[in-house]
Amino acid sequence: MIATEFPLWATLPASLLLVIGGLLTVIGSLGLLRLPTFFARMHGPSMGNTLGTGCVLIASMILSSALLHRPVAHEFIITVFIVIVSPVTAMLVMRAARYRTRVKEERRQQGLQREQE
Amino acid sequence: MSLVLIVLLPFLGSLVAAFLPSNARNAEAWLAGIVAVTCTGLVLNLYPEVTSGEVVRHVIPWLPQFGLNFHLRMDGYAWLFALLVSFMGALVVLYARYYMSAADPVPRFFSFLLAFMGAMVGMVLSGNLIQLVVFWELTSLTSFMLIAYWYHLSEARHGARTALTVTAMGGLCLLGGVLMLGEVAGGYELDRVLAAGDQIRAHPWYPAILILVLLGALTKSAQFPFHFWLPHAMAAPTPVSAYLHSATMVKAGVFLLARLWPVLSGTDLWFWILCLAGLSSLLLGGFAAIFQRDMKGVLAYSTISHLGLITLLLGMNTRLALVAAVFHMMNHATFKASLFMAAGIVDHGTGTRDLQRLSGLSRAMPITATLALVAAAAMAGVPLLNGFLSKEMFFAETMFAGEGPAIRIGLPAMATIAGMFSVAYSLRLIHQVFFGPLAEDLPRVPHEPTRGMLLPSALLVLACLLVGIFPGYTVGPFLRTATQAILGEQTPTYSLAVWHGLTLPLVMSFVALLGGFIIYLLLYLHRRRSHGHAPLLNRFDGGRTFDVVIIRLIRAAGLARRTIASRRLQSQLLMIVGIAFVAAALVAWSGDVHWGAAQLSPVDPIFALLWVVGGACAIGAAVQAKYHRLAALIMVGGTGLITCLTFAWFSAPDLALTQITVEVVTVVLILLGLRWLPRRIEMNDARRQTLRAKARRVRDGIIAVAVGGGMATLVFAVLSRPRMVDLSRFFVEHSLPQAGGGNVVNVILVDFRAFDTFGEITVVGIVALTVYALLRRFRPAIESVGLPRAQREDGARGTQYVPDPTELLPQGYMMVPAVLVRMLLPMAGLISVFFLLRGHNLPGGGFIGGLVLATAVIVQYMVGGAIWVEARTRIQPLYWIASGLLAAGTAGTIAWFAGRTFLTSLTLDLDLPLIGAIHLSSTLWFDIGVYMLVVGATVLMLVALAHQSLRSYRRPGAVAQSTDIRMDSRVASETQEAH
Amino acid sequence: MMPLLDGAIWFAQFCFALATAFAAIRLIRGPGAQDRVLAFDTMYINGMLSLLMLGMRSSSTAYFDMALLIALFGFVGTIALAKFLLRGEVIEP
Amino acid sequence: MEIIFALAIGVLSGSGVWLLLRPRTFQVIMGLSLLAYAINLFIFAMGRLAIDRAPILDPGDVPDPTLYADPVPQALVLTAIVISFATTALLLVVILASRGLTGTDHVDGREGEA
Amino acid sequence: MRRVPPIFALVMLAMWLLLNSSISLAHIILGAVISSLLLLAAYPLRPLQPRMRRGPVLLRLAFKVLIDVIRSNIGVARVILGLTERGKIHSGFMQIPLDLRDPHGLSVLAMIITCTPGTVWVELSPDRSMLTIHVLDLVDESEWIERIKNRYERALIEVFQ
Amino acid sequence: MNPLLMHLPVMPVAIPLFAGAIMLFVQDSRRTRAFIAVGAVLAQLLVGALLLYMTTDAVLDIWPKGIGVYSIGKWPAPFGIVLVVDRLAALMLVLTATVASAALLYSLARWDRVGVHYHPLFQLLLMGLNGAFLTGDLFNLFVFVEVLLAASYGLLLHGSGAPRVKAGLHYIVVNLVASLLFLIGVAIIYGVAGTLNMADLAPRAAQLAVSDRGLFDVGATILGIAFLVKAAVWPLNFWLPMTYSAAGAPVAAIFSLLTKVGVYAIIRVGSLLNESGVHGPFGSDWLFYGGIATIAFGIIGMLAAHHLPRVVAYSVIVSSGTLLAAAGLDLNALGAAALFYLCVSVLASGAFFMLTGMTERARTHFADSADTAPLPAETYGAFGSGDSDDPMDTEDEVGIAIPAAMAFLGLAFVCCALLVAGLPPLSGFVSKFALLSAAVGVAPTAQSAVHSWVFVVAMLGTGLAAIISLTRMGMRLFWSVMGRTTPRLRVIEAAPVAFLILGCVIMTVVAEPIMGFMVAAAEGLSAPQTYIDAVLSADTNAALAAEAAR
Ligand code: NA
Ligand code: NA
Repeated sequence: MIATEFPLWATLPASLLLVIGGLLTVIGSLGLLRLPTFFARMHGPSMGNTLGTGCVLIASMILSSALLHRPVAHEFIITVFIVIVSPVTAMLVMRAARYRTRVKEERRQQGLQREQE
Repeated sequence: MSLVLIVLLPFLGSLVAAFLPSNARNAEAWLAGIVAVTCTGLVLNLYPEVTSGEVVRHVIPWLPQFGLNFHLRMDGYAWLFALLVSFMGALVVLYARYYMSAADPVPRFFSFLLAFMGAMVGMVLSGNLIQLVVFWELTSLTSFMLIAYWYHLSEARHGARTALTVTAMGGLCLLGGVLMLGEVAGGYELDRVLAAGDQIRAHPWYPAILILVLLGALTKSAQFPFHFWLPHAMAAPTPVSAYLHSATMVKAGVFLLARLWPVLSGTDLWFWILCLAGLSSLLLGGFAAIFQRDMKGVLAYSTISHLGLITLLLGMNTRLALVAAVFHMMNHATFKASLFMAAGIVDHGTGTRDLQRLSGLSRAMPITATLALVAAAAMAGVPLLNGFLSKEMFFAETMFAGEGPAIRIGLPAMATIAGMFSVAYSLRLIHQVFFGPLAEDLPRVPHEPTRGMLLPSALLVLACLLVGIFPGYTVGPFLRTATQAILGEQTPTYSLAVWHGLTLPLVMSFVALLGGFIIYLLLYLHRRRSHGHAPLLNRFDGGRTFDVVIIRLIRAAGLARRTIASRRLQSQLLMIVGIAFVAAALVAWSGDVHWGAAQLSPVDPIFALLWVVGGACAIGAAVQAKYHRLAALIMVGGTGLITCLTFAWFSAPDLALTQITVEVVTVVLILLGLRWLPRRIEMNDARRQTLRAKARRVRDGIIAVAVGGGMATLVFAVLSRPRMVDLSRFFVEHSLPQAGGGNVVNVILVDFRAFDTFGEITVVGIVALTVYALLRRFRPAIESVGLPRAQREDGARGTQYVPDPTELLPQGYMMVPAVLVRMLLPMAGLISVFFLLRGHNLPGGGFIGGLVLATAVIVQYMVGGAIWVEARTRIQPLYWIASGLLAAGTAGTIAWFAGRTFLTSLTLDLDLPLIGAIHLSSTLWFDIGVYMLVVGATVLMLVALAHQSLRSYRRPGAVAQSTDIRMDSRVASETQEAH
Repeated sequence: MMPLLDGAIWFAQFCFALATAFAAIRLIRGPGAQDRVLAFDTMYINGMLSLLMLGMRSSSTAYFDMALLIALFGFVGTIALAKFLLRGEVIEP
Repeated sequence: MEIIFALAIGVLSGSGVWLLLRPRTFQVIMGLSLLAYAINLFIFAMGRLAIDRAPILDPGDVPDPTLYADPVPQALVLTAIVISFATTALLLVVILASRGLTGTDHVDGREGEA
Repeated sequence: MRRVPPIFALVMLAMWLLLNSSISLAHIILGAVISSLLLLAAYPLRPLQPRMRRGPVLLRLAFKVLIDVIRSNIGVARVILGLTERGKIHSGFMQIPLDLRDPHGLSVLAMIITCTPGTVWVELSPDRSMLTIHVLDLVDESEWIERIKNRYERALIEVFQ
Repeated sequence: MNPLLMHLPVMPVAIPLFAGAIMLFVQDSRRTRAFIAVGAVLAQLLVGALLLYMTTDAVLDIWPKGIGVYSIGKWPAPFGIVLVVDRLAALMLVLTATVASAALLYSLARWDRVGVHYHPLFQLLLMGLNGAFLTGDLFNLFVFVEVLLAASYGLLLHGSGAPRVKAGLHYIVVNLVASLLFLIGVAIIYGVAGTLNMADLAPRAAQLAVSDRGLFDVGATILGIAFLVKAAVWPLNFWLPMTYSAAGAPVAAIFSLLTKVGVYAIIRVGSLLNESGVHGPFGSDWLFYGGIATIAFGIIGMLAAHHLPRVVAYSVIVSSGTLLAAAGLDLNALGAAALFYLCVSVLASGAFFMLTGMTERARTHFADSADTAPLPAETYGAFGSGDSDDPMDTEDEVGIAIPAAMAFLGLAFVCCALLVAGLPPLSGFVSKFALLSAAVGVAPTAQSAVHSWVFVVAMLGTGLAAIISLTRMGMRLFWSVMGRTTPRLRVIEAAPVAFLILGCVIMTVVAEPIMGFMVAAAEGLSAPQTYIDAVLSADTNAALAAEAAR
């Protein structure tokens, strides 16, 4: 599969990080399915966002550096972007969800009132 | 040369006439008269040549590739007709000068009259059958205009239309026939065709040729069953009727039949068709003429009858009959034109042409009465007038027309009966108009017309008399020249004498005279008050049938249009998809498409899993798109992501990059649009439950599955075949050394096939301009004009929220996102420049870079709001687009200055101190053009959509009042000032 | 030692594909629009990780750019969707 | 892999065609989007499938075309993606205009049968 | 006069060099030119510039956050996989009073909270004094308040205010 | 070669591009925009004429075989994109520029002001058209077709309003689907034959393995269907009448060229594929059947239509059908006539659409006479209602003097009607005659003599239908009882119509050299080896070798 030979110092930590990253991410996404409410589900994917991605990026840095025989760190930019960007998404999605559940609840209660009258 | 003049002069005259002032009655008449007289003179001048048997010609090459030359050819027969047309034209012009009212806009009249004359002469002189058809159709067109001269009258319009439709249809048939004739004869030249008679008659196409040519001739000559247009054409001004509908145009059909007589005649088919058509016209026309109320109606039906007589003669397949036919053509022209003129004089003098109202006019207008009497007598076939002579010949010919008792006895009998009709209607015409007590209640007081109006009629009557009394001296030589031109050596001997002894034809003539008198007497006694319709025939009104046919045709066409075409988009798409599928399937099936033999790669379960996701998203989108648009959009986005991964998987990084950026922008774009598509409420729609709706869904489902299967099959068929490497070999080999780029895909885009990219960015630019233009006139759906429900319900930024361009950060929940997203802007800019600059060697390029920058700008709009952003910066997307196009264009043209072709890449290697070697290429300039255009176009489209919200902001609560928005930041600055 | 790295890469990639599938299930099932938006965002992140894995598999740095773009712009779609849910329009006046 | 690729295109085009034949404008635009994916993958497939062979050359590489994925279909797909992006944008705006002017989101501008 | 914090320009330049994986002079010059042009062009849309002091504090904070992220990842994984002792989790909203007012500081706090699985930033009151967060495994509110105020907010106030 | 002459083939693309781009910078000055637009169009006309001249035998020293090949970039033919100027392409360029200059001038009267960006879109449409006619590459053809379609969307929607938007929606969706088919076809052809160059396609298709033939044919078929949608063949043309009648008059006029792009592509690709023995849908019986069905549909539509723009739109369908049927019958024999017909029909429908713009205004001027007239002419007599027993009605037998404006409109209408119906004396008849003559000529030799006769009957039928329909329309427009106010006729609107009609007149008068050119162009189509050789052996190969040597 991989044409290039990597030195051991790169292979071992990279493999470990990849396995951890993969597991964290898949567990996080599993949370999307398993957790009961939307607000609880919000927490699942952030596992993949943070540590999962971090592991993979570090693994990538190690492997690229080994490949090119010099330190490669451009994966760091991805980390920066993810860190900057994820609060924006989280805040807006959260707020939208709050608004929608509130409205839904209000409607439900209006409906109940109307039924009572 | 004079031949050309004869044809050309009338057309020139027509052109001049059209530009004369509308009240220049005299100038017009002088012009037309001079033209007609000159033509007559020119024709007469050619008599010596023609009578010696010579054929005068003039050939101008025109379309030799198709054997088509402008060929004027005058032999004796053509000469006779040319004379008829031009001389009669001169008389009619004189007559018309006095007939047309001073208030009539005569330029149009004389212009078309002259054009008609030219067309008629051209037709007669055509030495080429196609050219003949051209002039033939021209006579139809000019006669259409002349009939409709008084187009404010509904009969005029209707009559003109009927005439045109029938005769033009005949003309088309004639064209078809002539084309076949030319094919068989090996050319369209009349001489060639005339020489190929035997060949043509023996050819298997002969019946078709004959029928087509006869359709042309019979419609033009108003023969049964196409006769009906002629009476309707009487709505034309009387000079027109006299000229076209008696003397010239209706003769075109029989003229042609005689012209082609040596080629087409002599067969049974010819005999039967022409005899039946001619006889029917002869009898029916005569019969119907008896009962008309309108003077011109009588004359029109009489014309049908007389033309029937000529047709019948032509159909008899004997040479003497042909001579008689040609003779009667001349005679009929003289007396009928004269009668029309008389009818016009009566109409003019009294204000009516109604036979029942008119009476005793011989007291008021004796000269007219005399002239009409003589002409009518000629029409009735009274001895010592020209009509008598040709009718005598006709009677004689009927007896030898064919074998068998039915024909031998029947035909003469019929001819005699027709003669009776002729006598009867002539008698009626004269008696009811000119005899009896003078009518009192006429619209005008009857009076004799001016001499100018009488003169033409008088000349014609004189001709009737002269020919009738001295046929051998007057018409004899001309007739001989004419018939010799047709029959050549085989011209029969005949004698033109008033007295041939007491022959059977003479007896028939007298029987006809007597019988006609009796018929009129009976009619006069019993049916004084005619309704203008002939008994028995009333139900078979050709004109009405024609109208019904036309209307039925139009209705049927409407019905057919609705049946075979749909204006529904779904049907159209179904057609396209279905036909493409069926056609491809048929070809595949007949071409035996099967899998190739290339080795397949092993399945990777991860990839399979990804496409389970992608497929599920696609199907989910298909299911949800009607009521849950947002869900469908998200699912389509999911499919797009998987597509992007697939590109990346199979070694297409540029594609993956482009796909993902386009994907994001598309989602934003459609979301911007969803704001203006009001929600669809899912309800238990009864219409969805009907059997038809269900059937349709099943059908569409089957089609969808079939198309999907077909596409999969095609893809697999290709994938299982070995790859074609020729093109990629060239690109891979030349990419680095000669184009200077390592990323072959990008090199293809900006160098090898830069022209594609050139077009592609133009498309993007065009679309942006269109979107912008369309949104300027955007009228949103009423339900969506107000603030979105979410904003009304969510108190955080209430309905009265006013964006403040001076505030540094948005208040409330948007504050933190604004801080972060604004921080991202320069970084995104950096990334976009990065992609732009490195595209040539690694994935990237102007398009991706441009989309990155555009997206970064759009996100600023999302967090800051349109007004805030535009108050702080002026983005001029249009200029970006224009600059992008110009940059790409100049990158192309710059090569010209190096003597290279468009879009050839030029490179410049600089070695700068400190920095080192710098490699500049015109492809980078090109890519910068792409970049700028994409930035401009994307921003323009998205922002133009976003700007639609300004209307609800500017008029909170207002409904559908705003009509226009302005694009640039002027809006923002205005609102800024307003606060 | 190569099989180890190969296996790790394959495993991680499989995990990301599976995670994508989980997200897709949530995307299709809903029930709320917010669930779909969240799932969409998750799919993008997982997609980015998959791309990085492809890059590692082929020892190519070309895939890094795609991951970069998703990191930078994957969120744009999400916040547009969220804003649409929240405000009824993506770009307000 | 080929069979999965083919099936993927089949599913995309099937869903796209189904949506294309629906009466609502939004369904049509979604259908066209799906079809565009399908067609892009289709064109791409004409260069056959190649893993780890991105057509990106380094100066030292042997320019052997069989070592690289076919770049031609990739370039064609790029053009096609861009064009379909542009036309989707235009269609969207026309759909909005049509909804506003006709009062319905039916593709024919008037409510037909379901 | 427009003033862009030099630190931001340096970040941009670093990013450019990272992207191009090169520290050649040509790239430094090019990167500097492009970065400054972009920063100038983007300035109108970024009217509020951060004021930062005491960079090292930020580094220490980053290290602390990294530890917290790893810990909470494990915690959330256990919750998802159903490995918690209680079996049923109890998640909910809670409010934290804040002293931090600077938008950039608040942004960094938002990043931290978002990046830590188990907590989500929900809402900041309009006067920026009260933060609502959602916690997946909400056992003891005061513990969370303590953690955010002491571990994160204090350092952020030091840097940004 | 003279450098100006050398770059001439790319000018028809470059000029409108630059004109369009520059116009975007001068948004405020309508005058400047108009000036640039007119200049650009005239320049294109000039360039087109020069190119046409260069393809003729008159100047053998420039392009030896009358085929100019211009490579874009320095890449030789099967690899790079080349522009090929043969007689057919040059003819289409001149035709485009002619109609465009008329339409542009016409639109300056008022039509360009009902929306924004008319002129840039117009120029870019021309760029698309010219590029489509010039390119020698299948995918590049797709791109330029997209350019012209995109611009046509913009121009169709120019001015907005419900009818245009409704029609535009259908038009866009249909064309998007057709474009997808186009892409599928091109892709399969590339996947199987490995080339995109049209000239290169012919030899490659001929050399295909038998097992690949079927798949190639599928690709060619799908491509052909895409072309047929653009060429508006029945039943893929339901969008056309609505679209063309909804567009503004000058836009519709220029649209009359668009269907011809589809026809052009079919003829071009068909000619090359025929050489290889692979037909697909090109040059086959199915093309003929489609053409005949299209003619029939056009006839029905013309008869059924109640508005003049629709009638003209259906006449465009008829002309498309005629061309396809002619191509399907026997392109070698009918080619010259078909090309002549193509030119005439484009000029005629262009003039007619523009005329429609003026008469529609006249109609409103005359208080909607046609609609409020008590009885349409065609009902006269049929149901006894309009038929008067008394022929001596005291209606005024004094004619109506026609104002000059109406006279012009009427005359122009008659000319257009004659052209469309193929009646003498204008070139409509010449083209129809040439087609019929050729069709009759092949009847005895072709194995499908029936086809010839069907074609002849269809052609004659179109003439009849046009007469019936257009007299109805003309009488409604010009002869209804109407007020005596005269519509204001603007020279800038009248002149273009007259210009196009004059073009048709010229084609009648000097038919010989024009037909000679058509014959040569058709010969080029029936013997495409010259084209193939010219493209594949263009001296760009030498240029590349020189480049490599440096
Ligand atoms: Na968190
Ligand atoms: Na978190």
